[in-house]
Amino acid sequence: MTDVVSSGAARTSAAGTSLDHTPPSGEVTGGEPGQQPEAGLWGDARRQLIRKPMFVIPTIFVLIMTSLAVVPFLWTSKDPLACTVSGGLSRNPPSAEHWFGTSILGCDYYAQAIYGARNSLLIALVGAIGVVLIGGVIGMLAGFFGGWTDAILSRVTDIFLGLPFLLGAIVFLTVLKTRNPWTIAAALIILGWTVIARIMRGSVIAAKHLDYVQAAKALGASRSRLMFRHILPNAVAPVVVYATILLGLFVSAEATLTFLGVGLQPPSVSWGIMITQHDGYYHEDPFLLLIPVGFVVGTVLSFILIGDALRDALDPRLR
Amino acid sequence: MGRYVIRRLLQFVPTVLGAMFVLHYLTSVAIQFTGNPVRAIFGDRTPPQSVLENLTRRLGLGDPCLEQPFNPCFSLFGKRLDAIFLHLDFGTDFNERAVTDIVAGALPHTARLTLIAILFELVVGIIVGVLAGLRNGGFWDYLVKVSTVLLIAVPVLVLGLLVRDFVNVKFGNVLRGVDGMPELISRGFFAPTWSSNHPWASLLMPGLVLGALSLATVARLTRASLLENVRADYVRTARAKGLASNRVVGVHTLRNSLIPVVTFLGTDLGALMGGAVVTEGIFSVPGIGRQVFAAIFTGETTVVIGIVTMLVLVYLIASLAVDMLYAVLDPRIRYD
Amino acid sequence: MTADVTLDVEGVADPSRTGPALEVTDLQVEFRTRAGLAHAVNGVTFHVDAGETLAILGESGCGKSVTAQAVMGILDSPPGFVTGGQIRYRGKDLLKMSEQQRRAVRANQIAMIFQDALSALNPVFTVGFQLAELFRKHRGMSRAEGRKRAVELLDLVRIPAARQRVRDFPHQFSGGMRQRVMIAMALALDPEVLIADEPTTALDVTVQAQIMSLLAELQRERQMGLILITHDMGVVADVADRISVMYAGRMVEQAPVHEVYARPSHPYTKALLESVPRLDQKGRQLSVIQGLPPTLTAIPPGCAFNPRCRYAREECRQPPVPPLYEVADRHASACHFWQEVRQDD
Amino acid sequence: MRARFPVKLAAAAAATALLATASACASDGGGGEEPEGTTGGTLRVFLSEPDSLMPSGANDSESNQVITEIYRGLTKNVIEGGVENIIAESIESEDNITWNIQLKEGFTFTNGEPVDADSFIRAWNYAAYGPNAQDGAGFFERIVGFGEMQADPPEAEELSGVTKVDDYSFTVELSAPFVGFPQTVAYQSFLPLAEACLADVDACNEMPISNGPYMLASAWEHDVQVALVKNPDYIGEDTVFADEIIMRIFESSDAAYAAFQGDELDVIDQIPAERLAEAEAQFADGLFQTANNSLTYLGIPFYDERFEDVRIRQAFSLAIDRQAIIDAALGGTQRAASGWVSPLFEGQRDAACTTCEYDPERAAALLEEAGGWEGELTLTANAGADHETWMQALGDQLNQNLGIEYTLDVGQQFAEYLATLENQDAVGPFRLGWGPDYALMETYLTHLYATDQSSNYGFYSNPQFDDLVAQGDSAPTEQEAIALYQQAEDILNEDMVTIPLWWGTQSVLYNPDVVAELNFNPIDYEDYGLTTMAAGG
Repeated sequence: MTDVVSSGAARTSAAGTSLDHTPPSGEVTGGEPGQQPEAGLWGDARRQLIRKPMFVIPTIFVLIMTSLAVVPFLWTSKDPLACTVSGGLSRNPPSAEHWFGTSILGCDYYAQAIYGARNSLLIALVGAIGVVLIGGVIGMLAGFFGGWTDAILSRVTDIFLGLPFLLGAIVFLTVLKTRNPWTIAAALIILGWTVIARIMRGSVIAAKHLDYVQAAKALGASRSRLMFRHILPNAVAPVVVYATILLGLFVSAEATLTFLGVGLQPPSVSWGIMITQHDGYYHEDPFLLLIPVGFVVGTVLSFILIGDALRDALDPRLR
Repeated sequence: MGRYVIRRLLQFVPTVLGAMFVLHYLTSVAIQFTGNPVRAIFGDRTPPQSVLENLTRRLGLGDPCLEQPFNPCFSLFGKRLDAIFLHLDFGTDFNERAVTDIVAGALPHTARLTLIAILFELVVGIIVGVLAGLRNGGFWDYLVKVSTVLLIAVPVLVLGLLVRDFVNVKFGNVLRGVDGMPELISRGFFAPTWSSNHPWASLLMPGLVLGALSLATVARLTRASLLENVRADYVRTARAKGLASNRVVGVHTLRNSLIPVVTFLGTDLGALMGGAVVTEGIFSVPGIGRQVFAAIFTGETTVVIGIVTMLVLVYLIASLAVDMLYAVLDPRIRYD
Repeated sequence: MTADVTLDVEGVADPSRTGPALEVTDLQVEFRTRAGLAHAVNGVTFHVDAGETLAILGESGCGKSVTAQAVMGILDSPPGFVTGGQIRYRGKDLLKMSEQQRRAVRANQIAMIFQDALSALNPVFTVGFQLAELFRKHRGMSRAEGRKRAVELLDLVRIPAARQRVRDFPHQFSGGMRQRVMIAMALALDPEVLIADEPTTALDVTVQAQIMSLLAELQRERQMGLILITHDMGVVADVADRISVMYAGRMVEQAPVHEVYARPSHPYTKALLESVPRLDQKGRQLSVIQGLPPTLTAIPPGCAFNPRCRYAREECRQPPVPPLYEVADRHASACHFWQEVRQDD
Repeated sequence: MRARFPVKLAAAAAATALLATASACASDGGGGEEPEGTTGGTLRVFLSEPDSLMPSGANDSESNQVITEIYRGLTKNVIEGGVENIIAESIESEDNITWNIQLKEGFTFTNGEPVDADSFIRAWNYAAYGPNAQDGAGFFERIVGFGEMQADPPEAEELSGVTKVDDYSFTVELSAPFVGFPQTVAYQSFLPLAEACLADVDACNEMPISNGPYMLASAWEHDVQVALVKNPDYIGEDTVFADEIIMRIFESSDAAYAAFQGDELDVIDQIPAERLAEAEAQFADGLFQTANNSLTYLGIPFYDERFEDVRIRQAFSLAIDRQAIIDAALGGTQRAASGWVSPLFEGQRDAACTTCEYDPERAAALLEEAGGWEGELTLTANAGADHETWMQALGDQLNQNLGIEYTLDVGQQFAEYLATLENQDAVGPFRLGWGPDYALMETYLTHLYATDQSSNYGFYSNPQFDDLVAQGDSAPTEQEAIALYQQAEDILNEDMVTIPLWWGTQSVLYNPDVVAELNFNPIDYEDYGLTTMAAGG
């Protein structure tokens, strides 16, 4: 009894049903499996993504926001902190002079929105990177070594997962004396790494049992080689997707923490501070609330859409 | 199954103790660096030293380790564990109200709020998710996708304020002006803030706001997992069996698609209870969120440790319950 | 087989079960995907009579399963669309029916067995529920009646302790038992045509034989038309009456089973046969078919097999596609050079 | 939020005109003008969660609002300023040291116990006793024997300066002369307590055994409400109006304002500053505005030598455009301060401060004369009380007018903040506020500026000031005392001891269908019992 398809790449029967009616689009299985399985995956994803408006538009938006954060002076020549309440400059409506009007303290609201991007995005970025590094390492170790390492790390993960995010972050931030983007990011990292750790652990355990990893192991690959060359590349896609969404959620978290009084403090400039200082005025001057909320919502929305698109592109099951 | 549950319950012990220690340490460090929080009770007026000292001691913050930066205060932690586990004494807040009383007073409100939020996110989230999943790529799908992402993106404080001021106050006032409008609606469902006259009805709007974020997640999860399952072989089998399409979706696809939703709910329960701070504040719901929130700032460590530990426990029990439910939903999973 | 044979008596007695039960004419199916338009089925024609077994043979991706799904009306749509041809059951074109009418045909008149019973059975319901569901929804029976029928069906496919096992979930059965459940499900409403899509591929060799003989036996008893979709030449030889060989969405050869083995008239069929190890030719090297089957988005012009064909000439690389030549009685081949193929041995 | 600086301080009228229109004096019953409005009905008012309903157990304004209605003491603060006797028949002294107190008979607690000399003495001893750690203990420090009760271990359990004469009279001996004693005893720490209350303090806190015109209808529902009904056995002559006062507890004034808009409250005495303009427009016929007695000031760390030169301090004060900050960042809810005593107090003068007017040129000139400013300036305020925004505006002005670069330190919670100030760790001007304890202008002076006083966070010391205040305390009459206190205030001006920023104003919204007239006094804020009800309301 022999499979008539004796030449070419063997397709596993598990995938048979889906491959049966989905025409193969570019051969991804060639070459040495396990060496660079994701090169095809990522390359494929990229080709697919650049054609999707739900990916391209948010990406452009995020790039613009990033440029606000990196080179705000290209966007405005005004100083966001040159404020005065004297002379009726408080809460002016948008005008040619002040595109977004002025804040309650008479600051140029446009300049504040531009410069506010830096702190908001910095917190999100540092937070997300930290979460990926810490959560990634812990999840990787727990998944890879298993046994006692896993038991202990999983309990530690449970502890931090059980702490309510917002309350935990508030406790942590009240302990810290200084409030700057770094400490706020630290709070987000300490409370946020657990989910990544779980995702990573799950992916690593799944990858550990993949045939080619077993094969590499049988061929005597070293632990570190197994981990970094064979397992990590497989586990990285879901982490990237989640981290992208986290970027968005962290932008939102900055606003919430600042609103609750444990975030950034004036005279720093951030979207969260803008919202906090003006949330009570939205009946009289809605633009004071809507402008910073618009920036936050736009950014969060963009990151989530990018994350969604990445997931669709990277998940072979959904192709 | 029994052994599995016992093993999981045993695992709770290190987790709960660990969480308590983290909280104990953080709050101790806070006191070590910021000074005796009891002092703030007296406001601008400096109290007689003896009064301050006596009160500090009575509130359990007299341990000298609280004056040594980074001292982990193990003996104080021991005393706290002893009081809590051997004498069921969770301490008091600065007004010397027992933490157990505070929880007993506040928890029912938060529990109701959470229940409403969960029901809302479940019912609406799943319906919307199914709708979007079945119309994959269509108008409804995009509408659901964009609106759920929007719900996630709008900070809850903004959403809460808008709902309160426009729906509950403005629209509610219109209803309150209508003759013959039942109070349950005009002063219950549309009460401007939580009202003790309608303890359930006036939690509806706060519950919807609280559930909105998770609603979006439930809808997205349902949609994604439905899309995944709709292509499953057994769904094709169901169609080959000549079953009507709503039975194919409602029975054969949905049951499987709910598994990730259930998993999410487990983690969400704890998050909702702990995340209700903002919602409870906006709608003045006397729940535990605002108790902890106030306690953090005033340095009422016993309240923080007591309530947050309880939330951790709720989270753990919920995740255990979810795992059991998981086994019910997916017979392939067996715990032993 | 139990004595309680209420299930099949009516089937056997049905005088209408003669002549072609199912006729598929010039069926065309395409997939509209991001990678482009894929022509999965390009004018497939076949028929199956009551009590007859037709084997559709071909490699993975040649369109066999798509054809089966198109007949059942369970193509995932989008991306799959039937763009032409007719599927006639007892003369009525299924493609012209409403979805509701077609639903009534499924399981009642035409049923299907899937390759991987583990994934084809819903993991979260008991097999009893999944069997009883058919009786409840198509016959309006109560849960209890449905359950009783389910037990009878499990008995019919010789699952031991059927009364207990109806309460089990699919994953609690062995592979062979699971496939028996699958067969029971297909036979439940006593269909006239049964499509079996690679019913034994996922099974151990010993189990494969049991399942095939069970299937053959039930088919004989009930005078069903059986369409056996497979890539396994070995299975075909034992049970099939006729064979249709498919390649890249087309029929390339159709003939009674002995004809095919004796005188394959298409280079592809011939290559397939040569790749099967045979006891009588022990020691001879097995030949393999060079190259890969074509991508359905880019089927080569002319004969689709030409890049892999040792008989291929310039003519084969140009349109039109070779028609089915009548090479003998009830034997057709879509090769310009069928004579050469038949002579060459 | 507990124990913050009481923002909801007393309210009465800033100007006499306001006083006349906005307040109805209900206390003198029969004679003169009948108060507008009627009695009866239910009044639903805003409350934040009180710390305690034990009179000496709290010093927050929320607790005071409830306690004011359910307890009555020797004297009571009244709208016009000053106090009137309630349970005291008389409080008299020859030398301002020994005070003889005669009580009226017939007052009872809600459990039937009589309100007699013992009920006061037991309450005061309880409050002052160190190990009881009562929030209000500090108010007894002027009484002989207080120190002994604070020693560790305590040397006495009772105030040796308080002596019972008979069932309805007792004497109090002070450690130094103090003319303001009758005003002081209006404070809640001096209220009498029933024996049964002290037998079970926790129960008495949840369901007080009180002696006032109102009592709790049911036990305190924490975070939900305190429901008051009229006490049928109350015999005092001070009339109260509403039959029922429901004090609904809200977490924030923002939420309470929503409830008011949605007709869930009849009175709200705290309107979020940001919503004030909107409220003024929407509820014009139910808005009551008046000055209140809070004073917000910028403290000067006298231990920081950069502030040694008085011209620097004056320059800072002159560089601040108080009105602009109030309008922009505080929703117009404050009134620019021009002195150290609230306008509602007898003896206050509008121009007590001569360098509180905005004058950037003079500010810059003074700074230059004093040698300019070097380095960065840190402005400090406590966290969590919305001080960040206006502090930023203030910093902007110093920057603009004096060219001083500033940073804000607004991250410390109140306890830590006070510790910083007490430990002389402040590195620049710091925000503080003050509210009066009793109806005498001295309440703004001694505690804040006298040498080594507990709330003298700037560590200012001027013997001349100390002396003038002491002279005032022992003056034979209140009028003479006030003249001396005013001289003391002039010293503060010369030394520019702190930078007064603004006096509070109170904006109260009420539903005119329910409420006829509100009633405020400078110390106890809104006295809801004295709020008259609209006919048919």
